[in-house]
Amino acid sequence: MATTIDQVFVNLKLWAVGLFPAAWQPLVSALLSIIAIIGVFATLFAITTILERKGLGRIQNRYGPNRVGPCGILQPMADGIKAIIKEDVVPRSADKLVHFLAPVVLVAPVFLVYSVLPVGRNMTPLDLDAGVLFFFAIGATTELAVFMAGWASHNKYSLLGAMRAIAQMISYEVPLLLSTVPVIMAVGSLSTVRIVAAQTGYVGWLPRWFVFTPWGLAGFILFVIAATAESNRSPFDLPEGESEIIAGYFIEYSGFKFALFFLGEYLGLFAVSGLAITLFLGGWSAPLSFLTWIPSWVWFFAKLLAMIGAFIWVRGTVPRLRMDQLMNFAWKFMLPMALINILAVAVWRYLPAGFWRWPACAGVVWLPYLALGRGLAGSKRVTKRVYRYAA
Amino acid sequence: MLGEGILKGMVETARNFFGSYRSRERLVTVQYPEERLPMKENARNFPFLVYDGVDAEKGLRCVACKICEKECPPQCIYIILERDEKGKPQKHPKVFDIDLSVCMSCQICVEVCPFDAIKMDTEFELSCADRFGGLLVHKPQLAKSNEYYHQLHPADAEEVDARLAAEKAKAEAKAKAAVAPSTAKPPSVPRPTPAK
Amino acid sequence: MQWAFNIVAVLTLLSAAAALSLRNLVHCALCLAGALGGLAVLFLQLNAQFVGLAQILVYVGAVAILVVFAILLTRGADFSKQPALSPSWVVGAGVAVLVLGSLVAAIRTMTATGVLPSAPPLVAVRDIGARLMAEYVLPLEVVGLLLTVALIGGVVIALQEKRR
Amino acid sequence: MIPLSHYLLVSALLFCIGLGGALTRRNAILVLIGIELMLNAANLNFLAFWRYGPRPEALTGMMFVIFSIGIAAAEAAVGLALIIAVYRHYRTTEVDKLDTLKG
Repeated sequence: MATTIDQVFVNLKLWAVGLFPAAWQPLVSALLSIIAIIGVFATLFAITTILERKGLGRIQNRYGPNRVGPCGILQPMADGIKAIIKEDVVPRSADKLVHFLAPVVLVAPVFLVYSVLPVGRNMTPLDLDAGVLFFFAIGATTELAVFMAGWASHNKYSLLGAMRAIAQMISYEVPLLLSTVPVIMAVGSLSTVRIVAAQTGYVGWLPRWFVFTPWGLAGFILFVIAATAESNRSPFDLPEGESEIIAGYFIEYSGFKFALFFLGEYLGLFAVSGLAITLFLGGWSAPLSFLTWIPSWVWFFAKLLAMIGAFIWVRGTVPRLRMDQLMNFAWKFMLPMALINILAVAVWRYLPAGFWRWPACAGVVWLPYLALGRGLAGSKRVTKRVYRYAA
Repeated sequence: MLGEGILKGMVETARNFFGSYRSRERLVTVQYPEERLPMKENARNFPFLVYDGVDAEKGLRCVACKICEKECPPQCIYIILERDEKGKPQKHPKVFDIDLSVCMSCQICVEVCPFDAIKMDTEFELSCADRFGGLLVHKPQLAKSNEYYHQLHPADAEEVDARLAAEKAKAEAKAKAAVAPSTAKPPSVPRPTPAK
Repeated sequence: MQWAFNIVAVLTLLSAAAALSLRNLVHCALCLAGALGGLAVLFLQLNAQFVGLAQILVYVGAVAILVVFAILLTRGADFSKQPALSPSWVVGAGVAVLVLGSLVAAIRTMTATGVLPSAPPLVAVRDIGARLMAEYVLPLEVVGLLLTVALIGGVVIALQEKRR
Repeated sequence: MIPLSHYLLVSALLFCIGLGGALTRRNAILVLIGIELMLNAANLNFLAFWRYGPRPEALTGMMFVIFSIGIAAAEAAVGLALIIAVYRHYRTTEVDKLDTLKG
C-alpha cells in the first residue's frame, strides 16, 4: 500500500504514456513532465506569496492579508487577476524587443532547472549524468536576463540595479558552486539521483544525510547563504533596494511582465532550495527510519516548505546589507570557507571511519570560521560619530 | 562569534511570530472599516460651514465677506455674494464652493473668519467615482448644523458659543444704551477668552 | 534529428552573424550569448554532455556578462554615428570569403565525407574526471595556473591608476 | 544521422563569420567577439571529429575542448581588461585610432 501511494504519480504517468503509439511516447512523456512541473511549482508560488505575507506580518505583529476569502487565503488569486488585467506600460525610449524578451529569458530557464530535481523516488524528469552541472549552467542564464531587463528599460535606476544584481550573482556563484563540491566529492557523481541515493540509508533510526556531518553542515550553511544572495532575497536584496534604487532592474515593468519577474524570483528560490535538499538534506528520504511509510514526494515538498519558511524567517529578521559589506562577505568569508570545506571533506574521506574523524573534521572547519569571523569583526573600525553641522 | 547576533534576532522574531497568535494585545493593526480608533479632539480634514437653528439656508453664519477666499493659499474657495432684485448686497453667500481636491487642510480659513462661520470637519472617507465633479462640494453639502460641530469638537464649540453669546449680549446692551443714554454704564461683559 | 540540427545550426549562424553586424554593441553581446548557447546545443547533440553544459556555464554565464560589462564601462552602448566598419573592410571581408571558399572546398573534397559514427559513445562525467586527473593532469595544472595569472593580470590591468 | 560534413560546414561558416567580423569592425570589443566565435568554431570541429573519429572512448577531442574553454575564459578576461585600460587612456575603443607607439 505504501509503495502504491509512493509511486502513484509514476504509475499514472506510465499509464497515460501507454495510451499513445510508441513513436509518440517520448514526446508525451516529456510533455507530461513539463505540465506537472509548471502546475506544481506555479501553485507553490501562489502558496508561498500568501505564506510570506502572512508570516512577515506575524513577525512584525500584524495580521497580514486577511480580506480575500477566509483568512485571506484567496489573496494570491486576487493578486494574479490584478497583475493580468493591469496595463502593460513600456517606456518610450526602451529597447522594445529586449524589454519584452527579458522576463521570458528569466522564467523559461528556471522551469528547465526543475527537470533534474528528484522530487520523489523514481520521480526525476531528467536523470542526467551531469545533473548538478546542468542546474548551474541553466541557472547562469538568469544573469543575462537581469541585464537585459535593466539595460532595455533605459532607466538609470534599472541599469544600476542590474549592475548590482549581476555583480552580486557572479560573486556569490563562486561560493555556491564551491560549497557543492564536498558533496560531489563524497558521492563521486554529479547526478542528482545518485546523490540522493547515497543519503538514503539509516544508522539506527537516524538518517545518513550529509547535513549531519561537520563538512555537510558547514556546506549547507554556506550553500543556503549563497543561495539567498543568488535569488536576491533579503538580506541580500540590494538589487531592488527600495530606499536607494526604487525597484532595481524591474522598475520599468508593469502588469503581467512584473508578475513574471516575481514568479522567476520565487521559482529560482524554490529551485535552489530543492537543490539544497537534494545535496544536503537527503532529497526525498524520510528523516527517521520508522517514517518511511510516508510517500517520498510528501517528504520532498515538506522539506521544501520548511526551507521556504526558513527563508521567510530570515527575511523578517535580518536587515539589508550595504554593497561593500556584501562584496567583502562574499570574497573574504564565503570563498575561503568554501575552500576550507573542500579540505574538510578530504580529511573526512581519508581518515578511517570512527569517532576521531568527527572532531578532526569539525576542527578543520571550526577554527578557520572563528579566525575569519574575528577578522571580519576586527576590520570594522567603529569611531565616535562627529556631527559637522549640528552643534 | 560571527552569526551570534543573527541567531538572537531570529529568536526574537520567532517570539513575535508565535506571540502574535497567542496574545491579541501584540497585534497593533486596527481592522479599519469595522474597528475604528476614536478621533482625536483636534483632528481636522476639510472645512465646512456652520449654521444655527434648523434651517441651513437661513441660519448660515457666513456673511460672504470673502476673507477666507482671499486668504486661502491654494485658492480652493469660491464665493458669490447674494444680491436682491435691486442689486443690493445681502449678507449671505449665493454660491459657496470648496474644491476638496485642491484644499490642503491648512485651517487658515478658520483662523481668519471673524464670524466663526467656517470650521474644520473630520470626515475623511470622501472617495467618489467622479474624478472631477465629485470633490467639488457646494453650499448645501458644506452646511452643517452647530450640533454637528459640537459633536466633532465639543470644547472648541462651547467656547465659540460662549463668545458669540457674549458678543450678542454686548451688542444688545449697547443698543439698549443707545436707546436710553441717561442710564448708567452698560453692565460690564466678561471679555471672551481668546481662541487658542 | 536532422531537422533539429538544421534549426539549431541556422539559428546559431544567424545570431553569430548578427553579433558581428549589428550597430548597437549591447545587441551584439546578447546575440553572441545566443550564438554560444546554440553552439552548446550542438555540443549536446554530439553526445558531449559535460562540454555542452560547461560551455553554457562559462560562455553564457560568464564571458557574455564580461563582454556586456566591458561595453558599458567603455560607453560602447551609446554608439556614435560614425561608420561601424573599418576603412580596410573590403580586404577583411575578402580574406574571410577566401578562407570560407578554401574551407568549403576542402570539406567537399574530403575523402571521409559522410562517415557515420559507430555506436554513440557513452561518456560518464566520472571518466572525464579520471582522465583529467591521470593523463591530463599536467595540462590541467597549467590551465589552472593560466586562469590564476589571468585573474590577477586582469585585475592589475583594469585597476584604476591612482596617480595622474 | 547527421553526416560529419554538416558539422564541418557549420564550423567553417562560423569561423568565417568570426574572421570577417574581427577584420572588418572598428570596435575592439567586437574584434574580441569575433575571435571568441572563431575559437568556438574550432571547438565544434574538435568535438565533431571526436564523435565521428575512430576511437571516441579516448576522449581526446573532448579534452582539447575542455582546455580550450578554460583558455578562452582567461583570454576573454585579459582581453577585456586590456580594452578597458586602453579606453581609459585614449578615450576610444576603435582599433583604427590606436596607432601611436608612444603612450
